[in-house]
Amino acid sequence: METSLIKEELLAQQLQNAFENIVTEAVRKDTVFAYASKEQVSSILLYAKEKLGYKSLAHMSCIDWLESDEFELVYIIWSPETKLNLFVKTRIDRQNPEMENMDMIWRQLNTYQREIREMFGVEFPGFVGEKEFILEDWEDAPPMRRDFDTLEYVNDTFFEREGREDKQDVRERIAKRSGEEIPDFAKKYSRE
Amino acid sequence: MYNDKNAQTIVEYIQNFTRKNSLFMLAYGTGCGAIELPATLTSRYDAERLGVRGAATPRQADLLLITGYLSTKTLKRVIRVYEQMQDPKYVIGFGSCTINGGMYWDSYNTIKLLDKYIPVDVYINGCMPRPESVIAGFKELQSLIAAGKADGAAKYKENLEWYRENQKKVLKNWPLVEYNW
Amino acid sequence: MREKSTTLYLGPQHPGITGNMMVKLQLEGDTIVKATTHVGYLHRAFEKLIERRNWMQTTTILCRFCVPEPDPPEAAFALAVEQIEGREVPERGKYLRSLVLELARLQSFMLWYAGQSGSTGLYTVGQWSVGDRNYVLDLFEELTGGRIYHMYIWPGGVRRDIPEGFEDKVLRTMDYIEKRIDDYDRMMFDSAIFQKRAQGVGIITKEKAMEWGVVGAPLRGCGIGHDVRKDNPYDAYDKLDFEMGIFEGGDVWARARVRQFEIRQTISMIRQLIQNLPSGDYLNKMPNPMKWTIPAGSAYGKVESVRGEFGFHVVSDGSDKPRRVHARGPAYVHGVSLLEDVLIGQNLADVSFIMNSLGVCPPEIER
Amino acid sequence: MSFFDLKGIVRPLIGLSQFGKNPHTKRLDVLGKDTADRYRGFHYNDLEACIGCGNCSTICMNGAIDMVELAAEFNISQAKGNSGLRPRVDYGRCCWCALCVDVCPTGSLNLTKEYNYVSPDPNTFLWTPGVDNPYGKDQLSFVSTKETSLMTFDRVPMRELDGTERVKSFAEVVLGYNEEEARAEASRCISCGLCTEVCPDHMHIPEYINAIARGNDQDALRIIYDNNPLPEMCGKVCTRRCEDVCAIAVRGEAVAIRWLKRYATEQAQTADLIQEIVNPEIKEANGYKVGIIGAGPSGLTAAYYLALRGFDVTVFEAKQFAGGMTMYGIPKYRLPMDSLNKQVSYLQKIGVKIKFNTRVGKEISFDEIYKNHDAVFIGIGFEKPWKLGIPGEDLENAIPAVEYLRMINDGESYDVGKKVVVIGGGNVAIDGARVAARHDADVTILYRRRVEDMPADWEEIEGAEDEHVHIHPQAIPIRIIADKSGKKVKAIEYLEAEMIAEEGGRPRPVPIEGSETIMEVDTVIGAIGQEADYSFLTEEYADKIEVNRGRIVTNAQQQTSDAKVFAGGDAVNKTADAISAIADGFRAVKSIEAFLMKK
Repeated sequence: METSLIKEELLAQQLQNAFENIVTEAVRKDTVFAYASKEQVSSILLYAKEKLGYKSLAHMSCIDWLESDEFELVYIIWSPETKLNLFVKTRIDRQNPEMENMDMIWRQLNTYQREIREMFGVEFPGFVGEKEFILEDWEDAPPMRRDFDTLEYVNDTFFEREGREDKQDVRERIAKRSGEEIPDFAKKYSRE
Repeated sequence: MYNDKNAQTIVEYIQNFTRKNSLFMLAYGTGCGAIELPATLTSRYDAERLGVRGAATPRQADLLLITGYLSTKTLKRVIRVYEQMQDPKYVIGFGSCTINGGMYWDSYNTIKLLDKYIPVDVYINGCMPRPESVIAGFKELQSLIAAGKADGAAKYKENLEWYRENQKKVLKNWPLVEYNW
Repeated sequence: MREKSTTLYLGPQHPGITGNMMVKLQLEGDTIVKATTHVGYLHRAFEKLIERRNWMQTTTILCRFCVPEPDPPEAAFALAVEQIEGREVPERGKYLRSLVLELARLQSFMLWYAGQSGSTGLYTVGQWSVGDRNYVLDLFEELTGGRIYHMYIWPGGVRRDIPEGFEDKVLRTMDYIEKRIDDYDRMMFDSAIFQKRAQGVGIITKEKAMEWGVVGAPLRGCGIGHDVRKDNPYDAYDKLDFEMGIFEGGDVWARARVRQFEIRQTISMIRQLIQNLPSGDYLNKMPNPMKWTIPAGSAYGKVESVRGEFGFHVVSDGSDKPRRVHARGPAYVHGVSLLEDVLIGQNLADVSFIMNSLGVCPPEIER
Repeated sequence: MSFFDLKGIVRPLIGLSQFGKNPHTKRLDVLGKDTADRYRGFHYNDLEACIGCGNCSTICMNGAIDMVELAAEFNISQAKGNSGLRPRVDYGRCCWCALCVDVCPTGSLNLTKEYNYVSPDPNTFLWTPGVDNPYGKDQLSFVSTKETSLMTFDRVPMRELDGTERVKSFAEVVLGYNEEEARAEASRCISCGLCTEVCPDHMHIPEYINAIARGNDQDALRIIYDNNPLPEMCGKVCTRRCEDVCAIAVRGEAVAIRWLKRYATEQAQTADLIQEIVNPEIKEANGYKVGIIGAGPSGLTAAYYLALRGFDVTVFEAKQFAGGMTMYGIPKYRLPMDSLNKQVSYLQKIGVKIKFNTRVGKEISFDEIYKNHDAVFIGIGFEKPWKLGIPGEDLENAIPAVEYLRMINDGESYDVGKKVVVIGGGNVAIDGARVAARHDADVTILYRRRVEDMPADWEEIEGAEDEHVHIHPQAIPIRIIADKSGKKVKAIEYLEAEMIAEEGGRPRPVPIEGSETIMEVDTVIGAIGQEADYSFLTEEYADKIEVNRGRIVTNAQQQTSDAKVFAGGDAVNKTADAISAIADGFRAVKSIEAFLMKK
């Protein structure tokens, strides 16, 4: 497997040479990761687009890492020549999420940024685009954030059909029938 | 027959007979079940032989198909469309999603129980319902109409307050227009 | 004299619109000067729901991403998971996957025939092609147990082996459909109405295409030959003999020609797949689905759907549930910013015609 | 293109070619009756084959499947290993993905071809498969097979020493799972919990297996110690009735619950480590004293949990080591001595006092224990072997198996000679045979019934066969023949038997007349059962504590007819395995606590 990653290693090296303080990794066939700081992303994307031929933006994604209080933004770009996917990843502060507006590099980023702004609450200063994209009259927290509990919202807002209240839990029933007492610390390993 | 309290008068009978045999359904694909509608209406299943065919605008339509889940954003439009439709009007709910939320039961953006927001005359089982099921649904609706039991629209008018209350629970910031049907 | 400008809302309830979405048009006469798309009528929050589903359960919700063609999402997700996990797919599994993907492409092409011709008023083609599409759906029913939602492609292979006598049925159906396509073409492509409506309408220039991220048939209709099946071959596509349809012009006509060419390629591919179907396992089985964890990592799995590149960005944090599954459908690119741009200067009557040719599929945009 | 395009106008007329052809439109009366053989329609559940494990309910991402109790008329089995619940499907939720079918361990849940249902009433979409559509049985389409199931029906094989290698020493035969194997095996479990009811001790099996599957071995150990203080012993020699009712075992091999427990316990190699990992909460001393007779599984269990609850516990053990039958009755290739001693020394660390070499009735009187303690627990076990009841069994080389095993385990030597016969079919008999095989003897087991009737574990029987032990089923020994000196065994005579089926009972061996056979042997080892020795109970107590048919009579809380005296283990229950003894001990702890704290 390792021997076949020549193209990928080359791209990783090229980026490494062009930028300081970035970490690159040839992960697997057709895939290269570049971890950069928030400020570097636009110059890396421009460099890859203009100099290395990564002309096509495949994807932009946002991941909520609630545990470390960060959002991870991932730009996936693709080159028609080398046919590699380059992932440019950066992490931004979750409390005050802001990212550079880049819809002048690729027009489609406009759509992605609109969605991420709405779903995660990440702001893109200087970005023009209608505020409402998918949702309408949404007053709650941005729904794709991990601390937004969709089930709780559903229970508060919508109805559920009656007639299913007599359901039972198999494990509880067995424990009750046999007199087993499951200690509290073990319950997290019980079936959901 | 004439002693039966539920028996229809001749006029009602003729009315229902004509209504059931020309159901114009509104071309509004509200959800994924709409993908089986082309198949239902075209040559293999040919729902048109039951008198079911498309209508372009709400005011010409008798039948509103809620083809699966309804997001809250669409619900707003559906209510509007439904209220614009002229009597007699009927609603068919497609698939699991309209009955108890279906596979989007825990989604923050779809309603779960359709009958809390607009009256539904027939539910079709499936996710999504096959054309055969859809045709079975049409037939069921026709028999309900013939028996004079498809009275969803009347129910809606009677219980408008209750429906409005439920609708307002999910639809914020929307001045609900009163139509003079 | 300057005509007064009108604002027109096209959709969400409109017989011509491709699904449940809305385009707000600024018109001068019947020429569009500004178009704004409004989506979100079909937002079901898949990506939120997947946070609550484990890996196995995720595979069954995915096909609902895009209704006209439910298999590419399954395949793209499976590819991404396989990349993270390093799971190998048996050869037969790869072939069966490609077979399903091509059959899905075929039925989607037939639906496109109906939509594209229907929006010019040629309803007969729609009656034929949607009626005949049922024969492909019958094949699906036999293979996967469902007409529309198959839930057939799993990480590691496919769910069930093909039933007895299935190969023959596929070949017979292909013979029939191949014959019928010629009829559709005579009806549609030879029709003066269609030709006049399609030529020079909805032009995307070559330069713009790459810049705006156009994919699939619209890209190949601009004379640029990219296809995920050729560029980054997945499943069994590196062993198949097929060609991309590349046509110049960038208008609706060119895009229609691409599809006209590729539906025949698809039929030939299905024949090749059936003829070369290897024996052996069809699934590299995952462990107990309730305890199936995927090592931490991320991947972008992409396949070529009928409308273009369909990708999934899958992130795992090592637990039994995906951290993030983010879909990128071709309509996401075509249906929002590109559509707004292409519609400028077009006729009001051509809106649904252009939307059909771009393959705008709202459920895929808002998920 | 010219304005007048003739071709463009004429070609579409091709549509007329379809004129007069037979349409492919389906007639309304046949509509919906020709679905494919694999169609995913409504569910059908075979109510009898279903064990109510609830796996379908767990996998359903739509929360469509509830486990519910059905009406009495359906006669749903409430036996152990069957939850008595059956799935009910909400078709207002179902998406027909059929994952429930693919994870059903028994294969009772399948989908049918039926899919058509329309109704004006949304409350009628709640169906109990198999009840609401009994006709579904004949319309099965998307079915669960072993091949397509997502369950793993094959167990991760346990690595063992080779048969010829084994007989050379007393090294442990089973090598244990390594981490990778344990994770793979643990992940086969579906966490239904049906097994916990069958376990006499109701161990929290799904929880600790799940902990192992998730890589938290230490949590697993903590969960195990919640109600079993001798898990390492159980992990090696438990009779594991849990595996008999495992949901996976209906169609495949049960999850190796015992080996997984063993794996978890291997994470703590010393007593100190056990204490560090388990880190139990020890309550403040409450001043009550409890005396425990016999340091077998039941006694040690009672001692451990009483100590944790703040009681002052003293255990009186007649022998040099603790463990009772598990120490002296189980050969070391199954349960190494270090393993038991490690567990016992952990108990001692917690505060259990054990007085070794103190036989009650000899070194200390029962009266003294009774008077000096607030409560007494008797866990003396069965150490006196039953007699074979055939002539010649008092000869020098005729020895009971428990006695033989005790001598070997104690390090004494006993020469069995070249040819050995073991009488009996239980685990003790197999143990005796396999130990003798390790002393280079040619061993034959004589058993009255068939091999499949043997009460011993099948793994043990297979193990014995691997070690070239001959098993002679349907053989009834009638006498042991002495040699010329009249002291030693020379041969054994037995009758062949045939199995006669009896009405309502299991087949009974009936000797075949004239089939007497004589086999020359050097040693006869008898292993047909043991009994308790109650000689320590003086008359005064023998009256108070009721003994019936060799067993102490207790109530469900292990209390004897003397309120202050509790009992457990082999001397009380008939199942005669270590885990039942542990369960008795655990139950006794609760009732001793209730009894004393109430005062």
